[in-house]
Amino acid sequence: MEFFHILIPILDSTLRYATPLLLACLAGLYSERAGIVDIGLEGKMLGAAFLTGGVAFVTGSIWLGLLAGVAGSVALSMLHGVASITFRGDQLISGVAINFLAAGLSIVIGSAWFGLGGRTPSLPSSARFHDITLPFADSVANVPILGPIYSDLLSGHTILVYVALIAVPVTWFVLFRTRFGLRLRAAGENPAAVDTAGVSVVKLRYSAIIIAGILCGLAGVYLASFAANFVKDMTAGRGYIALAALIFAKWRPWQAMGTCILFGFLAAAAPYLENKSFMGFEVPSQFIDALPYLLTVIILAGFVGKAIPPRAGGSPT
Amino acid sequence: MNKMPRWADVALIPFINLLIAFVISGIVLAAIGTNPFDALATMIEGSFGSSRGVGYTLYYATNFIFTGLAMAIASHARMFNIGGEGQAAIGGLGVAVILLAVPWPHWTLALPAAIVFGGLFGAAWAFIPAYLQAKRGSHIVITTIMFNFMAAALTGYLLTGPMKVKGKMAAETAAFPPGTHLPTFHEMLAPFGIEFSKHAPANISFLVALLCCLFFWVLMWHTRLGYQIRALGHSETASKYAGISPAKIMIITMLISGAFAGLMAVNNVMGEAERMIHNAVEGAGFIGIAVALMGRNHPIGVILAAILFGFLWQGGAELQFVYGIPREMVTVIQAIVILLTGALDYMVRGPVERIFLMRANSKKRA
Amino acid sequence: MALAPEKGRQETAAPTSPAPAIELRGISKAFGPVQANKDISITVQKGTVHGIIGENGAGKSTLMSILYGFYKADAGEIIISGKRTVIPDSQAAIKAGIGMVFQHFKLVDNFTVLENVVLGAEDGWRLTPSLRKARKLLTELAEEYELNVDPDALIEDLSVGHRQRVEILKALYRKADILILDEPTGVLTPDEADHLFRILEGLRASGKTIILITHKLREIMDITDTVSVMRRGEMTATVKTSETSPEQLAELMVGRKVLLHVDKAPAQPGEEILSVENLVVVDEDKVTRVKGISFNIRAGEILGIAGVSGNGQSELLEVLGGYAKATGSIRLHGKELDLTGSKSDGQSRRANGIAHVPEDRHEEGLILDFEAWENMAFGYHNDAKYNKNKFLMDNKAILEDTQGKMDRFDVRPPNPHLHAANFSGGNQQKIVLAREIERNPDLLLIGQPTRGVDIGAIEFIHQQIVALRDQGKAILLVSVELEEVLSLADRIVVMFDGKIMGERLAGETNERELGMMMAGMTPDKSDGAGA
Amino acid sequence: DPAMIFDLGGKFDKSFNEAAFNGAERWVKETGGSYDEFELSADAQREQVLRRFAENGNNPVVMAGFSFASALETVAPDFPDTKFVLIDMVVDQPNVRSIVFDEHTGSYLVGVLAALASETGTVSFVGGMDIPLISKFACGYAQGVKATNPDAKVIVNMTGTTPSAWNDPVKGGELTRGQISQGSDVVFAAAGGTGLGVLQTAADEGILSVGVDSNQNYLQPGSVLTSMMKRVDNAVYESFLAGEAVEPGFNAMGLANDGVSYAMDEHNAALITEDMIAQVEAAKAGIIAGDITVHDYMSDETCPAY
Ligand SMILES: Nc1ncnc2c1ncn2[C@@H]1O[C@H](COP(=O)(O)OP(=O)(O)OP(=O)(O)O)[C@@H](O)[C@H]1O
Ligand SMILES: Nc1ncnc2c1ncn2[C@@H]1O[C@H](COP(=O)(O)OP(=O)(O)OP(=O)(O)O)[C@@H](O)[C@H]1O
Ligand SMILES: [Mg+2]
Ligand SMILES: [Mg+2]
Repeated sequence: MEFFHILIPILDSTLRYATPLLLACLAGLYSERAGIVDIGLEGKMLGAAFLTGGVAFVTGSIWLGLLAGVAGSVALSMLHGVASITFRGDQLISGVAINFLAAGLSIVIGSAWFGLGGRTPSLPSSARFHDITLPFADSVANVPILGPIYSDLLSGHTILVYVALIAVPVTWFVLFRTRFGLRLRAAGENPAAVDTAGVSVVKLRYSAIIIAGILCGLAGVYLASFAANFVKDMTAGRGYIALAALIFAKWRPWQAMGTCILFGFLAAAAPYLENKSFMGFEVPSQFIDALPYLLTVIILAGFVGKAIPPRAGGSPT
Repeated sequence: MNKMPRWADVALIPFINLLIAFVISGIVLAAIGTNPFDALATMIEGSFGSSRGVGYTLYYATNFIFTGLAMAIASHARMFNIGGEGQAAIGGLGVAVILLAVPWPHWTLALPAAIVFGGLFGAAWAFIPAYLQAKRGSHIVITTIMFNFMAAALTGYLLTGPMKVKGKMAAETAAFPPGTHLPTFHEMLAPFGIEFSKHAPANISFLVALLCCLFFWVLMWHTRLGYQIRALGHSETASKYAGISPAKIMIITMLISGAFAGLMAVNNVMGEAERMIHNAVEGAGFIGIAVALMGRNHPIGVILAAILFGFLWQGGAELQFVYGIPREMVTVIQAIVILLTGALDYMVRGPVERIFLMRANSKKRA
Repeated sequence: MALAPEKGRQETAAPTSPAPAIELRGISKAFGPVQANKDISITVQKGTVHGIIGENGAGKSTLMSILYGFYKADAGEIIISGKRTVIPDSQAAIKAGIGMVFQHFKLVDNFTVLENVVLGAEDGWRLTPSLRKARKLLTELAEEYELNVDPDALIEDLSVGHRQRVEILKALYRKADILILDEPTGVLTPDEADHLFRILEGLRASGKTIILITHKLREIMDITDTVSVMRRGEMTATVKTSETSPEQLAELMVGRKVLLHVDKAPAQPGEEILSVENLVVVDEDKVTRVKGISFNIRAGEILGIAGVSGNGQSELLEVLGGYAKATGSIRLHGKELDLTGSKSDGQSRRANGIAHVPEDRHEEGLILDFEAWENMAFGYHNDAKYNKNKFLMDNKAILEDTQGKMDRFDVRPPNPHLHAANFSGGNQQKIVLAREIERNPDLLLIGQPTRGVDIGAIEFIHQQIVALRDQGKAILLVSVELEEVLSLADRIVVMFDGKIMGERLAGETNERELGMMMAGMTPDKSDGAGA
Repeated sequence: DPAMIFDLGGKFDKSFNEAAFNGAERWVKETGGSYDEFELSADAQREQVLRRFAENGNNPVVMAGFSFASALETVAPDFPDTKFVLIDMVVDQPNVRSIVFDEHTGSYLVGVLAALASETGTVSFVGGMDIPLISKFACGYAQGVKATNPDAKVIVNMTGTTPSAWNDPVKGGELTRGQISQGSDVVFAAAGGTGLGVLQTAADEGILSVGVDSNQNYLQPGSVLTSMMKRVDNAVYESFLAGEAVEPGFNAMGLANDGVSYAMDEHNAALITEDMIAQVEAAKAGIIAGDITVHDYMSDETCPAY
């Protein structure tokens, strides 16, 4: 029971850690399933966080902030699209460039805008998302086991957490149960087939990266709203972890959720492990920080089942 | 297929790309209320106006030559080594280890040792991604990204723990023994009666970098290994037919690539800081991507592109001195350059090619 | 019965002489320097099978790609059943009732047959209903045209023949009235091909119009009603099949009498150079490609391997060339060759005196982005004469060597600094030949020596091969062109399904006999020798 | 004019550099003077900036951050007529004024207040990047807590091990939530930009927080118990005020000379009772008098309190 009382909060924060990862990961999923490799997740998230922080502060409305953030992220997506779809440029390089662009512009514009060295002013609580209490959360709170799980773990998160969770089944349905999904996946596997079938691969891929832009944007919005402002480089590598999660999940929605929650759990549990000797020997916090990357490499190495990316990934139509 | 003369490909296109990049950056500058032309003047003055400015420009350029070559050789084998950042950091570790382990009497002895260890460590950090790509087809871009983060964690651990000097605040190693001090341009040029600022970090590693470029050129276009690397880069199936082992060449190429990146430590760790500082690479690994792209993976191009980015960094600092423009402005320019020379290359190339084709056809008719 | 409507329409349309299904007027298309199509006009009547033949590079695929909206014609117009139609993209083509089966299939390998069929032709935004409908229709088509494939099978698990049926099903599912097949039998085993033709008969019977592109005169004679011949981008003739003969077509195709026989002295076979015993090759996908074959080649003879492509010849070459592993035994001059270990690579093979002209010069034989002189050292880059020392290559030596080879093999243009990609197919092939033949190897492996090569070049290449034989070298010739094997080889083995169907002396056999063996039938000796 | 050099964090790090910035600005406001400034972007620039300002005639040249030590060692002798002020580290040169702060004693005091304010008997600490300086804060804090409430529990977490640990408010917030779930109801953040997330979350979750370096009470009024003020701003202000006359030598800023202190203002007045003030002042007096010795983590890189 004691253990249970530690576990609930850990899982609780796991969920919050996982949210931006999951949103970004699903973004990558749409993009790469359509054959557009996207290592620009980090940049899109950062750009969105910045615009959300700025606009939400200026307008005092998180919803306008959300719009701005998502718009910014989509704009970067479109840049990626123009480069890699229209001009058939190298998708990896384009992704790298977008990460730099966001990192640079957010500060250059930010400093000129607020004169705070790129940081945006703190958002009043009215300009942030608030925790939502699910129905009956309080009444069932003291039901053993299930009570806390529902009212402490599931209930009491911001809307974006639930959006991220709902996005998973939705993504699954879209990809595997709709016409759009079929075509999208085909575009990622063999564009020529889609083309001969009389469907425009270009349109498909653009719509895919726009969806990616929106989801990635939401991830950024989440960060800005949670921290109540934008801080230089505040994505702190989450975009790359999301990328790792995408591979770890072998480009599948449900697995993506599982992986993001696993990575979230590692982060959430780290403080509890930190500076505590673990099974006899000391675990340096750096090791826990690096664990997601290590696991991903192991997966990539094919020791734990092979990760086969969409076949047309990276190749222009 | 050569749709246009070579000079257009190697000179004109990069120039146009650069021009566009500058125009866009100029617009950004104007948008935040700075006259772009004054800004440019300031940057040029600051980076080439004085021997110290030059000293800093070349110091940065030296870093970028190393990382640029690392990126370039990988590209010749059609691999995208985005791991220069981590490889350079680990290279620094190698340099630090050997320079601290031995009480070096003189730099002439220390430098070769540092080169060997920096190279070896960098190569070692590139080996696993290379091996996984070659033998198990794990995408090297992803693995090298992962290894960048792991390098940061590893150096972080060592520099705040085992390798840190007890009682000192900074996450850095002890200073290297005096015997490891590399001659700066000032010390190098004084004998020839050339007065060069005493206070610029540019040092003999610049020559090491140039030698690496020469080595790169010979390797690529005058040795069997280079021939095989290029062949593999162009066609893996053909390489198999020719009895070239793709796996072997991939791994060797990445080892050399990692070594180049690791050698950067000779400049920034040994030559400048004279001790290993936490995350001293400061993004040079990524700039290598831009440098290789602009330099068309050719050593000469790499040198020029590296100097260009050295100019951007030094000039960028100048912009901050004079206008208080945040350093990230340079990151923006860098991003645009990468975008144009890498991803949007065809946007420029296409029209230019068409122009040349038109001229060619009209000649035919005439 | 889903196809009823079209059938109905055909019946009503049939009596009153109907507008032709397709009419092309003055179609022209250039790719930079290449005039792929020059002012081409043809008319194809409804409910007929129209053949188009022509050498590689004649412009057949280009023409069809224009018809299907892949390329935009520089000039000319398209009339579909009486209506002028612009076809900017494949969507328009599909709407116009055109279905295309490409040389290289356009299927999503890890999708099911069903998914591939509905892709792009779904009924609503939800998938399940479309799939249900498709499943029903597929079963109907299956029984009507012998087009049976398992709807739930993944494409990657299907044989080539079945994949092709999926392509046809795709077209029919989209209610295509006009079906274009680009070299459909090139990749098929003979009985698969026969099955295909039965399907086509059925389609014709149900009023569909079929355009069949092929290199194979036999197929033209067998199934087409009319045939058009293309040469170097031009339409040289359109004739009723019943009123023409293979010889006439062949002549129209290449612009002059095809010499079916290379004039060469009878072979004087010497001692045994190569002996292969019980060779087995299993590819990455664990498919056994070569199923225990044995043969030998002696000095001064050309052993021809006939067979439809995909019956193990390529794998055999790859093993001998040193880039595929195998079990069994290969002896060269009685010396065992390493088939799996470190000495089983191309370098060791070359060191052993084996030279190799690969089947696919673009993918294997050449680095298209290398200049001609760099390609001349390709595979021989370790040679002492190309290297100054352990480290440095001797580029000057290579360059001079290249110049000589280009002159002797009449490569045009004889410019060693031109990128391989900028030579035409035939000249690219000459570069490879020059490189390999002038090694004067003990054993020359040569695959599809004249694929995509014009008639002039063919003669030259054949002469070179014979010349090498007469120097007492052993030559292993693999070609899908039966005439070529017959005219060039001294001894012929036929491969089918990874096995050797039989061996004949070139002088003592004929196309019919070999054809049967290529189709997997073993004719009794008398039948063959009789010819 | 004087010159101010900010360390890599940037002058708006809501912390150490920003404190220095505020000091400079205060000087500007009061004297109407002007000064030159530079935000470091690369380690190699330290020496470059120092020289540039010195040659430029700026005097004194003030720099915030221990990392300047080695650069200053080499530069200072070349400019005997220029005065340099180094904050957080000692460089023994005739024209250098070294100012170091007793972060541990200041932290001790806020630790006392935290212990007094805590109802759960569990308090916590969120550090930025895991470096000794931050442990110095943590250790002083822990000692203050334990001294006040021997069986109190102190949870210490560092955000990370790379510089991004200074800029990850989201993780800062999560760490805080984790500590709250372990019972903490007062959290001390010494984590630059990450700290913003800590204070924010503390406010969101209705617990108390303690700011650092500059007075951060105003950031979340009514939620920030106090701030461990490391008066870098004063150090800069006074150096600027003294101008070229600033006198070289070692200068330890402690409780006695208000180099470090706990912040009191209208934003936290309601949170701190007379009785708490009495106790913390007692502790302060005790430390100044030497009756209480606060262990300095830097001295042996160990901490008796955890
Ligand atoms: N995309 C292209 N760009 C440039 N040239 C092309 C292109 N496609 C075809 N060609 C050239 O146009 C000519 C006709 O090619 P096409 O593929 O139509 O010939 P084909 O008759 O189909 O040959 P095969 O029988 O080998 O299929 C050839 O010279 C070919 O090299
Ligand atoms: N797919 C293609 N893309 C671009 N250029 C091509 C393509 N195919 C052929 N070419 C170019 O078109 C020209 C003619 O090529 P092609 O292979 O048709 O020659 P060809 O007419 O077949 O002559 P040959 O009989 O010698 O093969 C060559 O310069 C070749 O490089
Ligand atoms: Mg064709
Ligand atoms: Mg040809």
